[in-house]
Amino acid sequence: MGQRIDVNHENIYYGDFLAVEDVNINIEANKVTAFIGPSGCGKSTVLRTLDRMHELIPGAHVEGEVLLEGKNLYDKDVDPVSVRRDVGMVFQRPNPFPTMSIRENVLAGVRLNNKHISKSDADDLVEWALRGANLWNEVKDRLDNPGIGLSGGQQQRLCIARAVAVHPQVVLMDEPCSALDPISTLAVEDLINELKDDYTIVIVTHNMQQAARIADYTAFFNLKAVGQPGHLEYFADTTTMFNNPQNAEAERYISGRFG
Amino acid sequence: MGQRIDVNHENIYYGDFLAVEDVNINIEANKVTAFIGPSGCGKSTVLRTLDRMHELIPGAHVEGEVLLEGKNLYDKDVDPVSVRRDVGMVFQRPNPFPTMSIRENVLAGVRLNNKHISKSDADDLVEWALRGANLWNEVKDRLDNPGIGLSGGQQQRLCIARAVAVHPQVVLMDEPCSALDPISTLAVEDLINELKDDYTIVIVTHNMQQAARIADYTAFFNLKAVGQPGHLEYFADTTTMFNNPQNAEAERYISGRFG
Amino acid sequence: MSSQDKTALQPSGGKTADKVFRGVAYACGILILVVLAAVFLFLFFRAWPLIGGDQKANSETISSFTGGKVSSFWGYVLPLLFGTVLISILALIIAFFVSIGIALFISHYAPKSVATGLSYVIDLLAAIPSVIYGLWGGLILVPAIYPFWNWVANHLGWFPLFAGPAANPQRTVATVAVVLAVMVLPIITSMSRDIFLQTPTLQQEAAYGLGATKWEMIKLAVIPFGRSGIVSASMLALGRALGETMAVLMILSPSVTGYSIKILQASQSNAIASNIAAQCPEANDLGVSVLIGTGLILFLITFIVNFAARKITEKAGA
Amino acid sequence: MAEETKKKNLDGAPVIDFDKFRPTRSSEQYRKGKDMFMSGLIALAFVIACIPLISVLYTTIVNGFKRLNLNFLSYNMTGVVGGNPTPSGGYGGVLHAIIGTLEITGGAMLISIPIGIMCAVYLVEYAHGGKLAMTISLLVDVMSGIPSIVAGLFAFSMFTIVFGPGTINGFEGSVALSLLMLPTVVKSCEEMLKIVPNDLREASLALGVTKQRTITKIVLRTALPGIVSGCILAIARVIGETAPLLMTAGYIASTNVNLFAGQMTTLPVYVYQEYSKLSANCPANATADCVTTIPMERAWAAALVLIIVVLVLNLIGRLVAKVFAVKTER
Amino acid sequence: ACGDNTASTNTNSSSTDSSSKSTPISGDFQGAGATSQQAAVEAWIAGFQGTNPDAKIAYNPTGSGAGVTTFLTGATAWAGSDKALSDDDIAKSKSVCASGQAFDVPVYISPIAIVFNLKGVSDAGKHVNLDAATAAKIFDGKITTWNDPAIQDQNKDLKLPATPITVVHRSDKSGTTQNFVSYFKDQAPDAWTYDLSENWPNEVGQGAKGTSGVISTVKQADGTIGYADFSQVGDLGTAAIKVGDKYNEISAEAGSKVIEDSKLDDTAKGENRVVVKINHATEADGAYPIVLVSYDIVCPAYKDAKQGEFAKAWLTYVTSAEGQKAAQDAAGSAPLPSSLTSQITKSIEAIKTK
Ligand SMILES: Nc1ncnc2c1ncn2[C@@H]1O[C@H](COP(=O)(O)OP(=O)(O)OP(=O)(O)O)[C@@H](O)[C@H]1O
Ligand SMILES: Nc1ncnc2c1ncn2[C@@H]1O[C@H](COP(=O)(O)OP(=O)(O)OP(=O)(O)O)[C@@H](O)[C@H]1O
Ligand SMILES: [Mg+2]
Ligand SMILES: [Mg+2]
Ligand SMILES: O=P([O-])([O-])[O-]
Repeated sequence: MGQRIDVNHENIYYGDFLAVEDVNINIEANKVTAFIGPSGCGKSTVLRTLDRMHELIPGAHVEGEVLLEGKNLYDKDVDPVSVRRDVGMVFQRPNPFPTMSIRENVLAGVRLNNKHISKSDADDLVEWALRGANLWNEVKDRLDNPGIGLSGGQQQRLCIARAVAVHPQVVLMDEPCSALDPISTLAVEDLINELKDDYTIVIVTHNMQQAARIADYTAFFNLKAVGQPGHLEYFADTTTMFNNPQNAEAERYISGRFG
Repeated sequence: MGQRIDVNHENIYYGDFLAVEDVNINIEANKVTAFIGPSGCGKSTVLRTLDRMHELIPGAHVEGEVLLEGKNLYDKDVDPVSVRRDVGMVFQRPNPFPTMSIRENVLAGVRLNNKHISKSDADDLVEWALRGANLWNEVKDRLDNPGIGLSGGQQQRLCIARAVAVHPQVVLMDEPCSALDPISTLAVEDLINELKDDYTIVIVTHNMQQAARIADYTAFFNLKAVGQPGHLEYFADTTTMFNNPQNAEAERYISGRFG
Repeated sequence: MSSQDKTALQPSGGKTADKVFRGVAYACGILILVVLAAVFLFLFFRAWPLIGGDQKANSETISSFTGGKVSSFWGYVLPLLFGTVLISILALIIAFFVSIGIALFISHYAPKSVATGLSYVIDLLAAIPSVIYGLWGGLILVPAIYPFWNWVANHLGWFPLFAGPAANPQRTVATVAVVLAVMVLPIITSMSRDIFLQTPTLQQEAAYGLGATKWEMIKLAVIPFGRSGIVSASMLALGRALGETMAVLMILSPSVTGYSIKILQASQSNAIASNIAAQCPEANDLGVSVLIGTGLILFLITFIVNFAARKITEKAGA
Repeated sequence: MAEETKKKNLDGAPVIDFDKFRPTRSSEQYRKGKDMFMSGLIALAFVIACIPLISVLYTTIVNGFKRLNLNFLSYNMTGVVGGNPTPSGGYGGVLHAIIGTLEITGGAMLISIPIGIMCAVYLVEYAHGGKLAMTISLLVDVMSGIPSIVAGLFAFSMFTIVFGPGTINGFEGSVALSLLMLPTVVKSCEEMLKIVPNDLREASLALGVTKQRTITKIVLRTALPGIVSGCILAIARVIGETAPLLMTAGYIASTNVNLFAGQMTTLPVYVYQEYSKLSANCPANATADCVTTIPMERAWAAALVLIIVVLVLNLIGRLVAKVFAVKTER
Repeated sequence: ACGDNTASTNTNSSSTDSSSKSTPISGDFQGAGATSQQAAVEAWIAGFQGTNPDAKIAYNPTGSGAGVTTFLTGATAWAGSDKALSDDDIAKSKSVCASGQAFDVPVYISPIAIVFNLKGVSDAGKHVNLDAATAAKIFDGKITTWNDPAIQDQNKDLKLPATPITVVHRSDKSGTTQNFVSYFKDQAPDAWTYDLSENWPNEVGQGAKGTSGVISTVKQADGTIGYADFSQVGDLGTAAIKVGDKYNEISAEAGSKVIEDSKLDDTAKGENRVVVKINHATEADGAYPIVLVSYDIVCPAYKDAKQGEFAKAWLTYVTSAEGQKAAQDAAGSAPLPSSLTSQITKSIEAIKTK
C-alpha cells in the first residue's frame, strides 16, 4: 500500500535565497498528484524535498514538516537513506548508470542495497520492471548491453524501470515524459495508473493534458514575480482544477492566457 | 529570405550501422516543417544531417544529397562552417556556455564574425533576441549573471535566443520545447511563426498538437522494428497529415493507436 | 511481483559501514594536514641551528659553501631561489603552449585511432625518470643545442635574457629549462587532454551550431571548460620543475652566488634542490642544517606559488 | 492570439539591421585562415614535442640495447671488478635493482593510493567545499611542490628517530616516495570524481542506496578508469626518483629482497651510480674482455630496463582500466 | 643470494690462499663514504669475499661527509673519506666506539689529472706542460686563451691555437677539488688566493657534477680544461706538471712517489692516526705532485666485537700488497708507498677484536 504525505508550512531555501514559501499540501495515498506551474516556480524544488534529495545541494534546507504517513521526514532520528528507499524518484534527464548493462541498471536499487537476489528472481524483476516501462520488447535481446547505448527516450524509460524495481511506497517523477515520444508517454501513463494501486505517485509535468489524464489531484504552483519565492497557489482534485478552478491565476494558466 | 532544402536518397550510418534509410524530402522555404515519429526512428539523426552536425560523431556519415537552395551541402568545396552559419540549430537539452554571462551567450555566435561590435548594437541585439525567446523580462536585470544559473526552461529559451541572434537562413530545432512549460512553449511557437517570415524552420517534436499548431508540413518517420533502420514513412502538408492522412501507419500513430 | 509489506522509514542497513567509510575518508583528509605538519616541523627542526645555534659557526659553514663570498643565510639562499624560479618559469613557458597544443591535437584533431596511440606515448613519456633526462640532457642535448643557442645569442643578444656569448658547452639555464620543459610537458599534456576530452558534447555542438570553426569551437567550449584543469596541471608541472633535482644537477653549470638572467651563459644561476643534492653528501651536520634551511625556503616558495595560483583559479571560476 | 503575443514579445524590442552582422568575405577569409593557422600551430606543437621525446627514446634504446641481455637481467653487481667480465660471462646486472624498484614502488603504492583515494573522496563527496576541505586541497597542491629531495630527508629523519640513527632500508624509500605520490593521486582522483555527473549520485541515492555504497559502487566505479590512469601517472612520477632514494634506500651491489631491512638498490639509483663511475679501469695485463666503457653501457642498459618496466606497468594499468571499463567503451 | 656473480672456483681458491691464517669472517658489514674509492672498494669487496665467502659487505658511495656522519651514528663499520677526520669528528667518535676514538689510515692514493680537450693537441695524443702558477692562473680565469705566452713558453714544441679556454670544475662539494686546489695553494700562493675548501671557489668557466660530469663536459667542446681522477681520463689530453725543473707526466707510480716523499701530518692529533701531509713541493724524480689521498676511518674497538674483527681483517687486506694491487687493477690507483706500511700496520694492530 502507498503512503500519504502531508506537507506543513514548508519553506525551502537555497542558501539564503527563499525559493519556495509556505507550502501546505496533503498528498493522498494511492493517488496520483500532479504539480503544474510556470518554469522556475519551484515544482522540482518542492518535489525533491519529499525524499530529502534537496539535501544533496549544498546550502539547500527546509523549514516546516513533511509527514510520511504521519512521521516527519525531517525528524532527527530519520535516516535520509531509508526515506529515499521508501520514496523513489525519476528525474527530468535520463541518468542510467554508465558502467552498468541494461539489466544491471534495473537491478541497481536492489543490488546496491546489498540484497542478494536469485538469478530467476532477478530475471523476473527485470522483465516486470522493463515491461512496465514499455521497454521490454525493445531491449529484451540486449539486456547485457550498456544502458547509455540507448536513445534518450529509451534511457528515460530504463530509469523509470530502475526506480519502480525497488518497490517504493511513493514514487516522485520530475517531468519523466519530457524526453519521451507520445507512444512511450502513453505507456508510462498507463504504468502510473497501474502503479497507483500499490504506491502513491507525485508527478511534475508541463503537459496539462497529461495532468488531466492521469492525476487525481493537481497542485498549481506559481511565482509572483521573477526573484520572488514560488508558492502553492491552488490545490484541488483534477476535475475541479481543469473544469472549474476556484482560483483566477490557475484558470488563466490552464486556459493558456498566462504571462 | 529563407532557403529550401531538398534531401535526395539519403542514407545515414553510424559506423556500419544504417540508422536511417533512403530519405527523400522537400522542405519548403519560409515554411515550418515538423518531424514526428516514435522514439529511435531517426528524427534527430536526419535533422543533424541538414547542417552536417552529424559529422561530429566519429564514424557517422551520409550517402545521398542534401541540397540547400539547389547547392549540395556535401559537395567537396562546401565548408561545414558556413553551412552551420546558414543553418542554425537548437538542441534537445539546453546547452548555454557555462562560463559566459547571459548576454555573452546571446552574442556568442555574432561575435564569431564581428569581433568589434558596438555596445549599443550588441545591447539591441541581445534585447531583440531575448524578447523573441520570451526571456527578456525574466533576465533583463541580470544579463551579466552566468547563463547556467537559470532554470532548465530559462536555459532553453536562452539557447533559442542565441541561435536566432545569428540570423540564419534555416533554423533546425530538436524538440526545443521538451524542457519548457506551456507558457514558454507558446512563446517559442509564436517566435517560430514569426521567424518563418524570414527563415525556413525544421522542428522535431513529440507533441503532435504542437506540430499541428505550427507546422505547414509534417514528416512522419517510422521504424519497422528495433534494430532496423528508420525511414520517412509519410510526408504531407499538416492539414492532410492530421485530418486525412493517406498512410495507415501515420494514421495509427497520430490517433495514438500505435505500438 | 507485488509490493512487499514495509512500514514507513524502516532503519536501513549499512549505516555503520556508512559511518566507518565517512570516518576513514575524513581521517585521510586530516592525514594530509598531519603529514605536511610533520614535514614542516622536521624541516624547521633541522634548520633550527640556523636561528638558535652558534651564529659564528653558521657563517663559517655558509662561507665554506660559497668560497667565502657570502656568509649570511639570506645572502646564500636568495640567489638560489632566484635561479630556481627562473629555471622553472622558463620551463613552464616553453612547455605550456606546446602541451596545450598537443593536448588539443590528441583530443580534437587526431583521428581516434591515432589519438589513442599518441596519448599512450605521452603517458609513457611522463614516466621517463629524471635521471634519464639528466643523462640525455647532459650527454646529447648539451652539444646538440649549442648551435641554436649560439644563433640566438648572436641575433637576439640585445635582449638581456639572451645576452651572449653563448657558453660552450651549453650547460646553461636555457638548456636546463628546455630539458625541464620536456619533462613537465607530458604532465600538462595528459591532464589537459583528459579534461578536454570531457568537454560536454552539448557545448561543442552549441558552438558548431552557431557556425564556429574548429578553433572557435575550442575557444568557446573546450578551453573555458578546461581552464581550471589547465591551471592545476600547470601548477603540478611548476611544482615538479621547482623541485627537480637530478636533471638540473647533471646538466647545469651552477653559480655560487649572484643574480643573473643571462640564460645562455654558464655559471650564472643555481637551483635549490640540485644544490642540496650537490652539497649534501659532503656536508657536516651544520651544513645539512643550512641545506635544509634552503629546502624550507623552497617549500615556502612552492606554498606561495600554489596559493597564488589557486587564487587565480578561484577568480577565473567565479 | 498569435498576433497578440507576437506584438507583446517584441513590444519595444529594437529593430535590428542584420546586414550589419553579416559576415564579410574578408572576415570569413580571416576566420578560415586563423582556423588553419591554429591547426597548423597545434600540429607543429606536436612535431616540436616529438623531437626531444624521440631523441630520448632513441638514445636510450640504441645505447641501452648493447648490454641488455638475459645475463644483465639475471645477475646483480656482486663480484664485479673494474671492466672485467664476471664468471658468468656478463658484466654484472640489474636483478637487484629491478627487485628493489618493484618492492619500493609497491610499498609506496600501498601507502599512498588508498589514502589518496579516500582523501579525494572526502574532498569531493563529503566536504562540499567547507573550510577544512579548502585547506586540505590547498595543502595537497602545496604538497605536490615538495621537492623530492626534501621528501627523502623527511623519511630519513623519521626513520632515524624511530629506529635509530643510520637506519636505511627499502621501506624508508617507500615512505619518501609515497609522500611524493600522494598529492598526485589525490589531485587526479579529485578531478576524476568531480567529473562523475551528479545525476548518477542522485539516481543512486534516490534508490535508497547508502552514501558509502553510492560512492564505492557508482562514483568510484564510474571514475575507475580515470583513477587507474591517475595512479599510473603517480607511479610514473615516482618510479624514476633518484635523489630521495639515494639517502633513504641506499645502494648495494647484492640482492636484497627484504623491504624492511638492509639497503636496496633501485634502477634510477643504479643508473646514476653507473653514470657516476663513468669508466672502468683495465689494468695493463687485462684480457681483451675487459671493457673500460662498461659502466656507461650498464647505465644506458639499466635506463632502458627502467623505461621497459614503466612500459609494462603502464600496460598492466591500462589493461586493468580496460577490463573494468569494458562496458562504457562500447 | 640470488643473482650473485660467484665464481665457480671460489672454494678452491680460498683454501689454497696463503693469507687465510685466521678464521674466515662472516656476517653483514656496511661501509659508506667517498665516491673516489668506489671502484677500489668494489675490487676489495670481491677480493675479501674470496677468502671470506660468508661476509656480506656493502659500500654506499654517498660522499665523504655523509660517510663520516653515518659512521659517527654507529650505523656503519667503516667510512671512506677523502679528507682526514676533524677534531670535532674525533671527539664525537668517542661515543660511537666501544673504547678510544676513531682513527684514519690512508688506503687509496690516486693522482689527479689536469685534462683538456684541444683540437690539434689532445686529439694528437700530445701533452701540455704546465707549472703550478700557470695552471693556477688558468683555473682562476686569469689566462683565457690557449696561445697565451705563459702557456706557449712552456710548450715550445707545440703550436697552440687561439682558442678560448673553458675551465671545467666540480660543481658539487668534493674531496678531489680540495686536494687539487691545495696543490695551487701550496705551490702558487700568489696566483691562488682562495681559502681551501671542498667547493670550487670562483665562477670561472663551468661547473659539472661529479668526475663523470667534468669528463663529459670537457669532451663536449674544444678548448676545455678540467681536473679529474686519473683513472677517468680516457683519451683526453693530460698536463705534465713542473716538478723541480722537469715536467713530469701523470701515472700511478708518479703519484705514489710524492706520498713516499711526504711526511705524516703532525697537526692530526689522536692515537693511531696516519694522516699524510702531501708534500706538493716534492722534487723527487718522476713524482707527480697532484694527488688525492683517501682514508678509511675505523674504531679501535667496536660495541659489536664482530665488527671489530671485520674492520681489522678488512684494513689488513685493503692495505696489503694484494689489496693495493687489486685497487690498482680496478681503479688505476697508485700503490701505498712502503714508507707508510709500518705505521699503518701498527694502527691496524690496535683494533681490538674481543
Ligand atoms: N541548485 C540551485 N541553487 C540555487 N537556486 C536554484 C537551484 N535550483 C533551482 N533554483 C532556483 O529555485 C527556483 C525554483 O526552481 P525549480 O527548478 O524548482 O523550478 P521548476 O518549477 O522545476 O522549473 P522548470 O519547470 O524549469 O523545471 C528558481 O528560481 C531557480 O532559479
Ligand atoms: N551516436 C550514436 N551512435 C550510434 N548510434 C546512434 C547514435 N545516436 C543515435 N543512434 C541510433 O540511431 C537511431 C536513431 O536515433 P535518433 O536519436 O535519431 O532517434 P530519435 O528519433 O531522435 O529518438 P528520440 O525521439 O528518442 O530523440 C537509434 O537506433 C539510435 O540508437
Ligand atoms: Mg523543474
Ligand atoms: Mg531525438
Ligand atoms: O670523491 P669526490 O666525489 O669527493 O671527489
